Amino acid sequence: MQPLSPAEIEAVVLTFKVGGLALLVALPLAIFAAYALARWRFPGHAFFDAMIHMPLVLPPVVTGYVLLILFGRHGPIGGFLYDYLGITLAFRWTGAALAAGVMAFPLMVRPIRLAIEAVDPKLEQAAETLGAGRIVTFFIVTLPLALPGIIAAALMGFAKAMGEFGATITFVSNIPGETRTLSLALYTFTQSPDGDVAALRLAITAAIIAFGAVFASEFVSRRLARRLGGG
Amino acid sequence: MQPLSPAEIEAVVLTFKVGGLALLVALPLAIFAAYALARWRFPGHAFFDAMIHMPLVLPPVVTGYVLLILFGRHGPIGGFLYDYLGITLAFRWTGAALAAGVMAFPLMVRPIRLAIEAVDPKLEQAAETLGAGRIVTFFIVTLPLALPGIIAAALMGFAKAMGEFGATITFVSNIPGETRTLSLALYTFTQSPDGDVAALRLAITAAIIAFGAVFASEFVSRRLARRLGGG
Amino acid sequence: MLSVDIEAKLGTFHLSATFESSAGVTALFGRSGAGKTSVVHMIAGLSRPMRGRIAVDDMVLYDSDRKIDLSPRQRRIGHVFQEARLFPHLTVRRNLTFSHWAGGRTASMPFDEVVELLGIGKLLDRRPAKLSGGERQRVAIGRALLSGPRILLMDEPLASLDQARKSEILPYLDRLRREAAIPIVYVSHSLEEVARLAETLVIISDGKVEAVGPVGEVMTRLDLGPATGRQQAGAVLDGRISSYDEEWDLTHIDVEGQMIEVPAVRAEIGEEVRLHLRARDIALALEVPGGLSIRNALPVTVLEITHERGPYAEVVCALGAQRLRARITRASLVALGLKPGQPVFALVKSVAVDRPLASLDVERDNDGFMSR
Amino acid sequence: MLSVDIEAKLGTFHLSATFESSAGVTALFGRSGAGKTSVVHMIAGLSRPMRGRIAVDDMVLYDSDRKIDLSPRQRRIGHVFQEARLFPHLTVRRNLTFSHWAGGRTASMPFDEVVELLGIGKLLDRRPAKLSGGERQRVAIGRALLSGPRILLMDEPLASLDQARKSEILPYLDRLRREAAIPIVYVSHSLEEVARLAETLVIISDGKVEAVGPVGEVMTRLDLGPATGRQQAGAVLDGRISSYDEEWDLTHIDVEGQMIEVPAVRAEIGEEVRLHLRARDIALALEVPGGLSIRNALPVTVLEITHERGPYAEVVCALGAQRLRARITRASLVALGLKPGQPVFALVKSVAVDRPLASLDVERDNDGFMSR
Amino acid sequence: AEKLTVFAAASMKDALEAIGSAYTKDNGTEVVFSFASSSAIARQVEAGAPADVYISADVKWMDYLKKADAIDPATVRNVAANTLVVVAPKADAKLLNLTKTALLARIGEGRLAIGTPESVPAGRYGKASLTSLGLWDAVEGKLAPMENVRVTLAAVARGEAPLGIVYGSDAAIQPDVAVVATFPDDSHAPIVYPGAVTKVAKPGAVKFLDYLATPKAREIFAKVGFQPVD
Ligand SMILES: Nc1ncnc2c1ncn2[C@@H]1O[C@H](COP(=O)(O)OP(=O)(O)OP(=O)(O)O)[C@@H](O)[C@H]1O
Ligand SMILES: Nc1ncnc2c1ncn2[C@@H]1O[C@H](COP(=O)(O)OP(=O)(O)OP(=O)(O)O)[C@@H](O)[C@H]1O
Ligand code: MOO
Ligand SMILES: [Mg+2]
Ligand SMILES: [Mg+2]
Repeated sequence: MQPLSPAEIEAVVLTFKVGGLALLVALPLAIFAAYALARWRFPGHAFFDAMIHMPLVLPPVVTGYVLLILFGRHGPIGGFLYDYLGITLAFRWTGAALAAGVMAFPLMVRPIRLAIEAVDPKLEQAAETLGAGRIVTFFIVTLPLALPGIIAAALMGFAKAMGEFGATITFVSNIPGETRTLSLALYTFTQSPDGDVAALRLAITAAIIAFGAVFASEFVSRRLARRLGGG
Repeated sequence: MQPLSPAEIEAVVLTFKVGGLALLVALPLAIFAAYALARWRFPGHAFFDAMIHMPLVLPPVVTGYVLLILFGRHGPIGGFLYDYLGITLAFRWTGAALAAGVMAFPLMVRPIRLAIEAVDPKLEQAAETLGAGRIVTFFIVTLPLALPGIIAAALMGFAKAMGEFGATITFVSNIPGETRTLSLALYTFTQSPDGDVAALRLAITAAIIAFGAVFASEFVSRRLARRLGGG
Repeated sequence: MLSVDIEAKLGTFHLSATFESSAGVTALFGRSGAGKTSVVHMIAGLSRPMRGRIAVDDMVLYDSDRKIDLSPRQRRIGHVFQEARLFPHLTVRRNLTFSHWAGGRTASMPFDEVVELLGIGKLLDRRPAKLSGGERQRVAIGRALLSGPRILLMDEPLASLDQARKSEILPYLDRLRREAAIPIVYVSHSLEEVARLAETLVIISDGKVEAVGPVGEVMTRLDLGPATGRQQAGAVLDGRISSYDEEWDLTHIDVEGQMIEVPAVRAEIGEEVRLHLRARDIALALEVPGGLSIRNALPVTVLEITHERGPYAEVVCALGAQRLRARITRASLVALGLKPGQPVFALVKSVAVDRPLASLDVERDNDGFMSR
Repeated sequence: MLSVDIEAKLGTFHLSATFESSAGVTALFGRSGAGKTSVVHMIAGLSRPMRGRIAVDDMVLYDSDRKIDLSPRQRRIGHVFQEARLFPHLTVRRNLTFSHWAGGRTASMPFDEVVELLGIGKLLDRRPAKLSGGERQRVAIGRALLSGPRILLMDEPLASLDQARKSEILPYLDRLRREAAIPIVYVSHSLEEVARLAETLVIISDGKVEAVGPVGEVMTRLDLGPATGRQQAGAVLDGRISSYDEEWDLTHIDVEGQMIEVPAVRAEIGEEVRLHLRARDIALALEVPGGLSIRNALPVTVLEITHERGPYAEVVCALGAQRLRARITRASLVALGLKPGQPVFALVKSVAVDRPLASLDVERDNDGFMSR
Repeated sequence: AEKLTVFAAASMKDALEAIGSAYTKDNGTEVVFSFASSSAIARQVEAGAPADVYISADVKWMDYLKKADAIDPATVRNVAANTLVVVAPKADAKLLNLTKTALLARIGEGRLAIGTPESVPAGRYGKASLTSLGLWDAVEGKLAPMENVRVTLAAVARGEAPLGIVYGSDAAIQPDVAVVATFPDDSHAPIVYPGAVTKVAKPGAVKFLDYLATPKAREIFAKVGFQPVD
């Protein structure tokens, strides 16, 4: 099998950029959403929860269309971003990151929410008694204790960002060097009958990256677990 | 907006069948895999973990191809199933359920694994001391305590099964009444310029179903939480 | 001054507790499930009463009428929870200093002193998971002590500690109360601890306050037998350090003009102190016996005698204005022919006198938290 | 017969414990962090020693040489954990009967009796989360008792219980030991509990066994001061019920030919019993004093005198073949002029004698678990 | 130099990429392609995608963009045409008569793979041809509608479907299938691939569109199975 072509290497690099940006933006939001769902009772709680699941429920292509309508340069949000902030997302790698982030979002909220729900509120109470405010308590008690869930979420989010295809190709198209991630490049190869070898090569590349990510997350998780288990 | 057409109602019913079967088969397997990953150390642990993430990492269409190759009537597994058990999966709704289950699998394993890891092993020890065997302990201690994670997993799995499109259409085609789920019907409408209204109608239908699923899972989760919180 | 007047409903359990304690240590005493922890949680602001009022001196922590409900943080309470509640992801050191780095508070006690007192120096860099039960509890005590609290709530803090450790911590708590003038609410099953430490004793039974008052008074009340526990019932005497006998390492304490000899006490001459005498540790004699290792023989007058079921009788005696309680067999009672009004001698083995700890001159603590 | 010989390393903590206890209740006594829970966990099979051997009679639970390591389930041990470990998703009732419906075991004690003893009847349909600390502990005790155990491991089971409840449970445990012949390993910080219950006392200090032997012997050893706790040190006397005085509700116990009068005991005449006398509850007199509520005056001989630092002296006396320990002030010691070999009288307030519980005639338990 | 971006139907990938490199060699202008389904790229062009040229596999989407005023109507032209064929696995290359009995016999227990008639152009043409040949009613229940032509092809190549309806261009480059029948040209609307220059195109875009009609480009189209257009 041949080594990766420059275009393919470009796709790999782009995938990391897209996945990285998607995580960077979506993870904090997912943590916030998960915390809100886990610890607060507010009107529209279940509605909010259901909305978060939408990208999972709808075919990715539909999500991509919705993004295109909202974030396209003529869309309500995209227009605003462009007119006032000069930001264009459509057909840019940042848009690919947005699509990846949106698609990964429901996958990230759940594990984090479960992990936060598993944090004993009695410890948060104890922190408050000791003078820590709500926000400080969140950062030094809740968050560190929910870390296994956050790591799991980051891993799932990154994996999904790597594999995301339908929403991405629909929202930001399949432009080499800009939005053609590993997943789109792989898809593109499957579109020609003689692309199988190249497709396989990219699939293996994707698998290797995923293995790396899983190993890294397991490593971190175990270190954390060892800490909590004493030692 | 028009009410759903009979074909669309058929797609909704099919979606429940496919999602239901996918859950029925995949959930127990996901619980098993999650338990193995959470509680056992075995060679190939991380490899197994990474493999589970593959459907997330690869574009769904690729997963669909792989399923087609493996489970098609001439594929190694599909051939066996057909020759010895008379089971055909390709182009059948059961195959759609397989695709949905495979795609949902990584989403289900994680929450369950987190929930199992959050169960205090000291309680399992206590159960053992009291004479309960490993398997009994799993069913009456670990599993009930991990229930919030299992419910979350079931919800995510069902949502993904509803939204799954790429792997399904590739593996089992888009046969009305057999494999054309809500998601595929919705996708099909988006592919023609005049299908927007119908697509929107189906998207709303999907959203309503998802809302129902979220409400149901929240309801069950809260009842569980109230129990564990005493009362 | 701590004043509590609350009503609450927890599941099917009704809690209705009203008590005031003038200063120092208030002990909550009662059987398991009586409602002690519930009261403590409400003082700490961790659960909310249905109605009522909780105040420490002028500071109202909770008032359902005036819609006041300070957050646990605002209450600045050092809380030793019944179940430790250590932060599992932090080292013991970070747990101990939590209120400093996370809560921005300043400890009023030196870190090293607390660590030394609790014997947790070797644990500082470990995490809580594998600590032994008692180690965990000690860290929890340390964390509360180091949180610069205005009030200290201690929910059975010494339950899983050994006697030796207890005897080290108790005097320290007492010093704390005196020197830092921090009011302490102390939940305990042990009358011995209570007697050594508390000013005010609140007996809680089945969600209700069964008795409240100065420790000495409440402890000698005969009607409280079952709640306080037969074996431990006793009395508390207030006295004043009279002299110190260096040769024998003994201190003489003047109680109502009578001298009681106790092991040396680190207290100044003239200082007021507290003695705890368990009823079972006191014998009665018709005359001062000789050739006996018991050297404390106090002339008292029999006040009241209870004939209980079983072999025992309880005899309450007056020592001046104060009261003593002796538990003797009915057989002895009859053999000695004791009757109310009769003068007898109460024999107290000097070594059976609890080391007096609590100074009563609270007036010198004048920073606003005590009013007696 | 329980025989333990283990070595383990937990983090930086070295544990090396070797002891044998012939039958009945074995008390593990030691300061917080000494290694008691670690030993108990290894007996239960919840953690594995580095090397060693653990056996109950003929049944080897663990043997590193012979590569035997029974699972916790096979060991059939009723374990009361230091931290309750109740199943949070099950009602109290389901928790109590867990070993029956989940473990397929048959309880050897009636459910209602255990529930009644522990006073948890009202909690049966609740879940553990909101139980009070003591309630949780009682349910944990109940769960272990109802698990039809071959051995009972109890890790500070009574630590957060009130005195009254303790006095109800202790005799029950004793009955259990006698009637069901179940060996009990009992971890406690309270010498009082230990003395009332245990046959064999194992003192653990810093991961090592400091002393092991019959309770009476170990408790009178003067060199164990710090570990056993000054305040609680004492002695144990074995005697035989001699007669019962119905009028005064007293029992006379024959100890080495001397009569000791104690509150009535539910035991048959002729039965062997155990008395616990704390050193601080014993006074010494040169002659039998009259007109005194203390009625037990035992003629003893001074054996050994320790001058401690501080005000105290410890005097070990022989009562026939058995030993008594008295703690008196140095001042008294000199005033009475006590010397080794001198005959004196040991005064024991009858009410200060712990109610004797432990019968020693284990030979009648002949089902294979005791061999004495 | 300047760079052209072409949004094109995924089914033209091989041909267009070859033509693109030839164009770069000849003119020095780099051409990049974004391949996706005709519908996706059409909506993207409508949303203002930075595409210079749009090439659809479906006249309908070109009309859609005309209406949306996203392309220059004057530049619309057909860049290639195609035939519609029936393929079977290589191992079963016996020619097929397009009659009801022959078709049903050949499908047997299996299914006829076809692009989803409602959404995939190849499927729509296939349905039209089958209808005009009077075969539709007989096979309607035996279809395996696929997401796109490549999947259809793969299903046949792997023997999952005994027959499939695909373009002649697809059949030409998949060695594991054999063409067993060709639908008559008049049984379906002309299969053409319209191209146009978008409203945001750079000046050089028309030149590329023109290039697609040069002999060099036609040769490449023909090599991968497309038909020339006039
Ligand atoms: N939320 C609740 N719902 C139902 N019952 C409750 C709730 N909270 C507490 N109780 C009950 O109220 C009673 C008092 O509980 P609390 O924890 O205050 O007791 P406690 O005096 O601290 O006992 P212990 O000495 O055993 O710790 C207990 O019987 C407990 O089961
Ligand atoms: N896994 C471990 N790693 C490091 N230290 C440990 C570990 N397990 C126990 N220890 C230490 O070993 C010592 C003995 O612990 P153990 O729980 O047996 O004490 P204990 O006698 O039961 O004390 P307590 O009365 O406080 O419950 C403690 O100092 C504890 O911190
Ligand atoms: O299910 Mo997709 O549309 O192939 O990402
Ligand atoms: Mg409590
Ligand atoms: Mg312990």
